[in-house]
Amino acid sequence: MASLITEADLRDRISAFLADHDPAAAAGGGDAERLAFLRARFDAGLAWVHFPAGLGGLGAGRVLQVVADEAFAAAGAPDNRPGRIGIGLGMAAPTVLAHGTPAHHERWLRPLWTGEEVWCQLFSEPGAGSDLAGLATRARRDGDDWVVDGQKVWTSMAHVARWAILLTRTDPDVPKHAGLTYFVLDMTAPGVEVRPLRQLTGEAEFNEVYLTGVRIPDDHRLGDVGAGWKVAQTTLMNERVSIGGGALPREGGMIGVLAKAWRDDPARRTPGLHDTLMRLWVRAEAARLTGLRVRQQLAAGAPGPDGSAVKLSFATLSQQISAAELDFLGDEGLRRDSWAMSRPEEVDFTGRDAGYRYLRAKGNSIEGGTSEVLRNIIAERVLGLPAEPRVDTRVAWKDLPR
Amino acid sequence: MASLITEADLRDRISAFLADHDPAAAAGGGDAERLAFLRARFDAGLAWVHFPAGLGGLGAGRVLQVVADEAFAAAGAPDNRPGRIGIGLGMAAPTVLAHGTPAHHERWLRPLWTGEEVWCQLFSEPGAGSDLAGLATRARRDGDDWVVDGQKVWTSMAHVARWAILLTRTDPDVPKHAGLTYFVLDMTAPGVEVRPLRQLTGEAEFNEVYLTGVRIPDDHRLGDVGAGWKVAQTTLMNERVSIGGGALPREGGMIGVLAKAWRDDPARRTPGLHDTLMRLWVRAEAARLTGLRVRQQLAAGAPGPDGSAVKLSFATLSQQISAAELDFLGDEGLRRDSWAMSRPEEVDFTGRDAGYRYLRAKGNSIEGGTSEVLRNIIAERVLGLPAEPRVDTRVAWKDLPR
Amino acid sequence: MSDLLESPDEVDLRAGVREMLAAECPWQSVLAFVSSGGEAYDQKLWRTLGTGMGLAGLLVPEAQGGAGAQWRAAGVVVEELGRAVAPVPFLSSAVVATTALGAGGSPALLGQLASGELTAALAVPYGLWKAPRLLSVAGGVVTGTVRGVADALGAGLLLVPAEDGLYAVEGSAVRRTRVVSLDETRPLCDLEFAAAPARLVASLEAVPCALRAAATLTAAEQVGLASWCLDTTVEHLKSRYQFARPVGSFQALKHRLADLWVELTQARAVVAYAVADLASGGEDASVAASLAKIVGSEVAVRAAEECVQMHGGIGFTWEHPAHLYLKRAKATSVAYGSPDRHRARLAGLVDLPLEAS
Amino acid sequence: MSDLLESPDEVDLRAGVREMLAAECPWQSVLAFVSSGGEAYDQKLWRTLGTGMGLAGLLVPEAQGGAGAQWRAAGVVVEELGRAVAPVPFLSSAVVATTALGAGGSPALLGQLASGELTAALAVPYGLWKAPRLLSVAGGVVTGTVRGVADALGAGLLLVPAEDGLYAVEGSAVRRTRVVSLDETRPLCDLEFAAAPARLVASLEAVPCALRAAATLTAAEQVGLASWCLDTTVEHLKSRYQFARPVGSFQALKHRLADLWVELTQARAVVAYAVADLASGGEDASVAASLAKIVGSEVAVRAAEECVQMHGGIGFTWEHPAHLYLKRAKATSVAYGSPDRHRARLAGLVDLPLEAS
Repeated sequence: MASLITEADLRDRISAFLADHDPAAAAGGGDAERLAFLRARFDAGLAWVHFPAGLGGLGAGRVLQVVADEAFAAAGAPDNRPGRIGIGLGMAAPTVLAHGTPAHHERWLRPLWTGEEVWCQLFSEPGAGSDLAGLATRARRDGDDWVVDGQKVWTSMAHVARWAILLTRTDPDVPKHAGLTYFVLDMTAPGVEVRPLRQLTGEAEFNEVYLTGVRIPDDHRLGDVGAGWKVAQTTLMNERVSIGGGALPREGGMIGVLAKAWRDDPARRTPGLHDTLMRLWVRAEAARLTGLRVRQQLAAGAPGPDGSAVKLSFATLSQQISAAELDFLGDEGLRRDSWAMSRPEEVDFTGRDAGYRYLRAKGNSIEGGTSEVLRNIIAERVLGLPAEPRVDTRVAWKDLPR
Repeated sequence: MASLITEADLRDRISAFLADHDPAAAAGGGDAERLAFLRARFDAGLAWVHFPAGLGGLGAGRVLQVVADEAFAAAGAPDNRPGRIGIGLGMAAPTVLAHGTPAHHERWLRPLWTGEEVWCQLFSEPGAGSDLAGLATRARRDGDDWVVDGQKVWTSMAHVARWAILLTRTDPDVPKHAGLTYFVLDMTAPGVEVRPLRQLTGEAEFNEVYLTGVRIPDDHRLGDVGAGWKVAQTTLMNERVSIGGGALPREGGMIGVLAKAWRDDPARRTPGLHDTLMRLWVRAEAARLTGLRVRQQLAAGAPGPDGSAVKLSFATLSQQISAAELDFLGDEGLRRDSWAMSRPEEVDFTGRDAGYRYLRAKGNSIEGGTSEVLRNIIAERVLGLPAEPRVDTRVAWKDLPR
Repeated sequence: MSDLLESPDEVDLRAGVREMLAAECPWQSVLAFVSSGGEAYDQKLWRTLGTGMGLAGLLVPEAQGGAGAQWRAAGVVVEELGRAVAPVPFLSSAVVATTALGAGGSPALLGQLASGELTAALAVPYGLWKAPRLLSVAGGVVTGTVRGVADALGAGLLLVPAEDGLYAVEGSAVRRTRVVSLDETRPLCDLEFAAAPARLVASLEAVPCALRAAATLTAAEQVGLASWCLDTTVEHLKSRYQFARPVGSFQALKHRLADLWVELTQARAVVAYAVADLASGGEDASVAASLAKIVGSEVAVRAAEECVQMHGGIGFTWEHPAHLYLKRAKATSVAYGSPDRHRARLAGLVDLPLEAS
Repeated sequence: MSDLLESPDEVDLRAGVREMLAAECPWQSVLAFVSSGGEAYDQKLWRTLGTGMGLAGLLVPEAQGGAGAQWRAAGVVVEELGRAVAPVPFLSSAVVATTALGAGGSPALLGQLASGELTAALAVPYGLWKAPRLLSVAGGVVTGTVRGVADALGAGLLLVPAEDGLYAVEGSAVRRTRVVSLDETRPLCDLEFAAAPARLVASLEAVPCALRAAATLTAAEQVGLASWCLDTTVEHLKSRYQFARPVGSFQALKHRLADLWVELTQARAVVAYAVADLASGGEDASVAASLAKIVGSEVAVRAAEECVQMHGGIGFTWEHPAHLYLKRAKATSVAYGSPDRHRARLAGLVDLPLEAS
């Protein structure tokens, strides 16, 4: 095994790069300057340093990514707006890297990382949520192409995406996990229709995507025909890792909003609400420390299952804290800023009103794997408890009750 | 349908009976006087008035039982110590009545009701708790007798019982519900061994009962061979009805103990504990009102499923309230009266120390059907949610994994 | 002890209201109402319900043109309206405002309310749980502001508690600013009285009684709301398949719904007791009202939250009715005193004070 | 930021202690200890652990014959002792009393404690969470009572906080009355000092530090205790069949255990932080200690309660070890301040007061 890049090496390379490419000018310039800077950073292997050389990385340890990101940020360099391209960075890229051909890598990874091309994920369907492997979107082979028909849902960024990772059923006559195939879909192809999906907050972060006779060249397939479930595991595993989230200071998240409300408004305080506040503060701090410990485990190269605890408790806490805030605000909490349908690209838990937080938080236990599915995973994979009797794994997909 | 006895009729009969049988003398006399009074009450049909005439009743409506009990209590008459013979009254008697022969009725019901003969219930086994139908105690036919071998557990009153209702497996080659047969067992028969079962409070309310080559005459069978499950349903249905419990005044139960502790000791009060106290007070009062409503439904001849709510919430509440009491008492709550092994015949939730309540309450969600089983029953029978996939109902009992 | 069971008349009333609402107020029309966001309440529905069925005058004495019915009947109606999250001012006008006017209220006014042609709102914040802030009236005009009043936007008349009594102010004489409300099925508005002409219509005596009734009947509404959520969730889980099984066969969901059913069963008993106690003159009415409001609020919010969660993604969308119930549940939990406020009040009523006396 | 992961040395220490306890302190022997009800602690086990493994002096500086180890090591030991509900005075003597003596404590005394031959107990109630009540010493003797002291029954020395410092009193000079304790694995006793000879051994300075360490390390004990409960319950549910399925395949139980695992995972992180913070000198030590004691108490009680419940009838019997853990869990939740007390303290520390300042 080749020796890995050290932190000192990396810092040297970054310094050299920054000497050649003025970060401030790139940040202060227009889109073109910004993009040129990001492309150069990619080409220098300083984009995602744990990716292979030539594909934006240096084959370095994953730990060093933090070093690179912090160094560029400290230098005032423009970033690739990671909040906007999270699906590409977190899910599509590792999957393309692991299952794509060199031509795929060459075509897709650079514009993905620079943010020139936004990606979205076409997995969930109205009839296949928790049971993703039960999906029905059909892909049929036709010459060198595949023809796809079906409906996907809960697709964030679909309305601005250039590419999608797409999971389809290519063989309904075998058990459900065996009949899936994984593609990269051109979102500008004829037959792709994107409709906003309005959610209970009034806005539409997500979309429904209708696929009608959409042609995908076989060359855009990732992995073998029928191996889609295996390929999708790469995507989903990376989703779970990335949900571990950033390191926040104490009171850095939603609990900080509640704590501020409490401090700002002594007249609303009651003993009962104080008890609730303190219970939530403790749980939020416990969750935060757990997140720190998970990051230390990752950094030490010993990722454990504790990340599941982070996602599960995040959902519970965001719901409980936002509910407590409404309880604290009383009458004033019944006032919202707006019900207008907008198309936000990020969830803003600390900037909006209390009603938004309460409502939006309801999605945290549904999106990215419901809390129920997560509890099943913890019970079976972490604790080793036995699976329930399964009735769906040995029957041809087409014969399953639905 | 013959016209039922009216309340006025019943009151007349009771007055007439009391004119002939001095209740005060019976109560003040010895065991013999007391027993004579109770036997006379039985023979007058004033024992359980909804039982048939000749078997201690008048074929009256179930509602009128309250009238009779209150009238006798008001007159100062001795009662049959119902707390001691609850299993006989609540479970054995309705089963014997429904599935026994006239000879059975004649032999067993009167001494059961007067308390001369205590009954116990031999259903649960170490390997068959929630899954009662999976029980293993074997009964084999031998001439006019059955020979029983096995072990039963959680048998209250077994050490003082004269008779037991007993559920056995008579055919292991059929699915589990089909191979059961129901008997009345003479607890003095050779081969019956009763051992106290010490519980985490230190005492032993319950017993283990070992059955080794115990002979039961076929004449003591209730229901057909193989029909034991159906007969047991009568027993269990009556258990659930009887658990609905008596009408308590506000703060009549364990919550009253906690409320008194709170009132008596201002120095221990904190805002956090106050919130807990009030939440529990509210839930206890809600449970109490639910119990009253259940009684009104029963009295109106329209029993609903609400009784299940009473049992489930009783278990939860007794645990939460007793835990809160320990939290309130702090250091003082860590002192117990005794760990001595005694053999109490009743649970005394209001007379003992806080540690006893905390520990004993743990049993409330296990005994008489676990809270988990009760939730299944509510979900399936009340809400109509579908059953889980079953793997145990079509296989011969002997072939089931265990 | 109060009778906690429903009478045959009440059973009939419930069936009638439910049938009408099924026809006139399906959730699609509530969603359309909320999505359009312009109206104060559903006027067509209110005409059918208030005038057509005569429910506007349910609690108004027969002498004043009402039905002279009992609180128990109002409880049945409110519960059904809660099941339908119906956007009509029954609770605010036919219960709260009508009660605030009291026995001594103007017969003409009560008659107008009974007919359903006029609706009134008590000009207090929706979350009020103790004595209202009193406005000042001098020279026949009132000045001041009240924030966040329920159903005041479409009310013909606002009833203003002032130092020397309850005053009536024409809705048109008040500057009313619609609030973008968490619960748009019952929008709030801010009131600004700028020397608005006001006439004395009743004493303040009946106002505490109106607030007690408001808390109690809001709890009835919450029971109806929670019932809908539970029923709808159960139906969804029976028909939704994942992993080739109905989702309702998964035990973790079954147990949560069983617990919810227990809580709802208890709330039903508590509300029955509280409404019956209002009806009987109510020596225990304050305890019962607080109890009901606590238990009702908790079960409504929990039922609505479980309804959203157990519907999965679909329950998170605007096009599914679950959010209408979630928002109503959360808003009603604040209305007329949150559980936290009522627990504090209850502590005083049942001699379980936090502080040493 | 503190390192929240275990070092290789700590991993080794854990393995060593666990192995020893598996051999010398199986639950059967703890149950026998509790059932006999006579001893103050398991003396044979303490000799092995305290003297044999040298753990009595873990926190005593090397100069005084101890191991001079870090708090983190003590955390590992205490956690393993919690897993075994071991009836030994490690926490009370080798942690709390040793810390209370502080850096200025008599070297001879520390040496005796380090050897394990002498155990000491800080003469304060087990539930103490704020400054101790101070006894009066005059003319070299102390008089007064202290109720409910942990591990004082077998202690050779009692450390008595008095106005002018910490005094040592020989155990034999004190009237000690054993309390029938909820947790008989760590029995309490009442102390009556009747003019008992007392000698000044340290200042009171280190007492708050000792109490903070007590709360923090009790949380470590609770994490160990909860781990045992979770592990044991999982193993039971894998092997127990009902309805021809392992009971652990029932989803409702799986979900509850998943939630418990999340809570335990969090408690582990919090305790790691709090112990590391003690070790580092601890500017955040009071916050961390309160946090740990709250989270540890909650998870321990919940884990023990679920352990009893999920074992069904067998978990309710004396012959199964679950009750040993239940009683220890509940007692430790009171020890050194209940969660309720620590939440109130925390509110002050993090500027979230109940009252307006």
